[in-house]
Amino acid sequence: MDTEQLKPILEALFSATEKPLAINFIYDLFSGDIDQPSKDDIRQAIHELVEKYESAGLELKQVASGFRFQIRPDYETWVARLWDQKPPRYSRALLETVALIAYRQPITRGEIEDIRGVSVSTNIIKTLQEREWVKLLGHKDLPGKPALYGTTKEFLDYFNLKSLNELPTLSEIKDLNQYHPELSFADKNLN
Amino acid sequence: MDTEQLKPILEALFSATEKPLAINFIYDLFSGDIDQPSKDDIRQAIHELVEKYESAGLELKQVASGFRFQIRPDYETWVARLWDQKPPRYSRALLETVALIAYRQPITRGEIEDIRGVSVSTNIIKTLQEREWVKLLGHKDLPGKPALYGTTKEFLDYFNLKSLNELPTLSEIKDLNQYHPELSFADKNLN
Amino acid sequence: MSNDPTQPSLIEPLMSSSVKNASNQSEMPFALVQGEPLTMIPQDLYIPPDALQVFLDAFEGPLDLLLYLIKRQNLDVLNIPIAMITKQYMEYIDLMDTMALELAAEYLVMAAMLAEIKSRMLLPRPDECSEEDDPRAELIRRLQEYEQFKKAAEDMDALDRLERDIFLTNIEVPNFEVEMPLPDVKMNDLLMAFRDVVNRAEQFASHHVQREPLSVRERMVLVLEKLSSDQFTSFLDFFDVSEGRMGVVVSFLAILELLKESMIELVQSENYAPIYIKAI
Repeated sequence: MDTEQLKPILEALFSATEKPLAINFIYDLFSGDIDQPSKDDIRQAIHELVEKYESAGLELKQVASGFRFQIRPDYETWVARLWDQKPPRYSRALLETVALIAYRQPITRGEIEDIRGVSVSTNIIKTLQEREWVKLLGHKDLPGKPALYGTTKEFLDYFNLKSLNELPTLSEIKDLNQYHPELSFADKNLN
Repeated sequence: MDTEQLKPILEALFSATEKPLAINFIYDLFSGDIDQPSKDDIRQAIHELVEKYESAGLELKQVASGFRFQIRPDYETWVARLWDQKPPRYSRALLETVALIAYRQPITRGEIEDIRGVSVSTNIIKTLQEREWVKLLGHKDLPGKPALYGTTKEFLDYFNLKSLNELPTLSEIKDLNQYHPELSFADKNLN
Repeated sequence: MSNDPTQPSLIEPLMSSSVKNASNQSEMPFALVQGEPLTMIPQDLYIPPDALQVFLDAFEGPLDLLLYLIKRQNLDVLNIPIAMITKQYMEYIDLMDTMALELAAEYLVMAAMLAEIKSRMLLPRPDECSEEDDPRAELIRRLQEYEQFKKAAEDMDALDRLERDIFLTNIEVPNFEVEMPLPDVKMNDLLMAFRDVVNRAEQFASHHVQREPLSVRERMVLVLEKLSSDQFTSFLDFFDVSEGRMGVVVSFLAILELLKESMIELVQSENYAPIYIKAI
């Protein structure tokens, strides 16, 4: 099967499901066929499709678990008019928790609490696990064997990312050495 | 707005919903916009899109109530394989939600959220309504007049029950062991 | 308590020093007070007492409150005038205490930590002190680390994401011979899901899932189904004598329960007149 035959089949597959499809998964779909395409053929066809949709209202996008058709964010305004429901909003507590898990995984709940300075509610962890953004990675060898959490591919898929590397880089912590004790100790506000 | 600007917006709209969109409906979506396209512009853009997708795996097709994207039937074989490979499953959240609706109906979404301790996504309710397991019963006299949900006859039929009374009581469920062949308790394939 | 703006400010002494820094505050997220958006935390104005809880809720904890106080003064985290910040922090804590707001223990721990740092800074220091000796170092480290992740959470919130910026395609699958299968659910899975959710709810106390017999629940649903919201249905229509005494009792309990839960309205024009039921 050549790329030209493969492309419409892939378009049909991507249109039929919301789940991202990985190259390996697509390859397996053709297994047993006499004219089974190679993984390279599939890769090439996908590459051409990505280009084909470059100026369309939908795009073929690579996220963590594979490729999927999605509506280009530029057209979100019009699409939103089709529905009256508001998108879900996430609390700062939830976002800070998931940010810590994403950047510091594997991390325990206690470590999250240390950095945030407040306790993390069970509901937040549960919501994150239910959304399949966060999973249990194991347990830390400490008294009480605290659970270690990490983010999932679904988390990356949700935020339209291919890998954790695509997360915005953490803002730099200013080096404590930049700080001159003699200046700050001149602080006369002690009263 | 010219046809070239209109086309990707229409692609986005048609990809976002399975419902056929009529020209008048699309025209109304733009009402209030400074550069609202005319119905003829919309018709022209749709015409060009139909041509654009002529050899693709999906087609822009006119049906009785308007136009919609649909998968081209030629690719049925492959799409069917997709479903064989990925049998769909319901999430834990959905099962808990439908169980609560069954046992506590009439119940509001807020009450389900209170008991579950996490928010219930609109998609879950939508999926349950589309499956015809859950229906809207009315509204509660509270601010916002929240919707009251209950299960349907189809729900009872699916689970082979004559009435809700045939559902085991909570204390019976709690006493149940792992093994209970007639209720297929050996089955652990979810969760 | 009233929201009268002419009432003297409770926290004016605390706030007045920072009026000039108002512009520096604009990007800080805030909250909703009774549905009305408060785009920024009041700087020099009176905070209505019933907004104080919201004010406190706007912070993700003591580190967040401290960062806010520092930013509001346009200060560098690296160079906190500890005495001033401690004083402001303690004023907030006192105020919240006076208002009898439930104050998380973390806020009090922070207050103790600030007091300790302040007391240590009051002690004479040796001439050549290394930065490790600065009692503020640990606090600064924690503030910086928290600020870093606070920013990371904001950045993450700004990413394009599903349901808000990106929508997945939903394309019709025409009448293929092979229909998309619907997920199969076993009765057991449903029962276990119910058991688990009830067990969990009980662990967190306060909610117990009531146990009216399902026959009453089912009858409640039937009553609702029979009602249409713009019409009145006679009370008597809900009783079927052929169901016997039990059936009548179940109907009666269902109607009482619906009434208690504000799911229906009962109407009677005068004593002994017919009773009607109406949907909400």
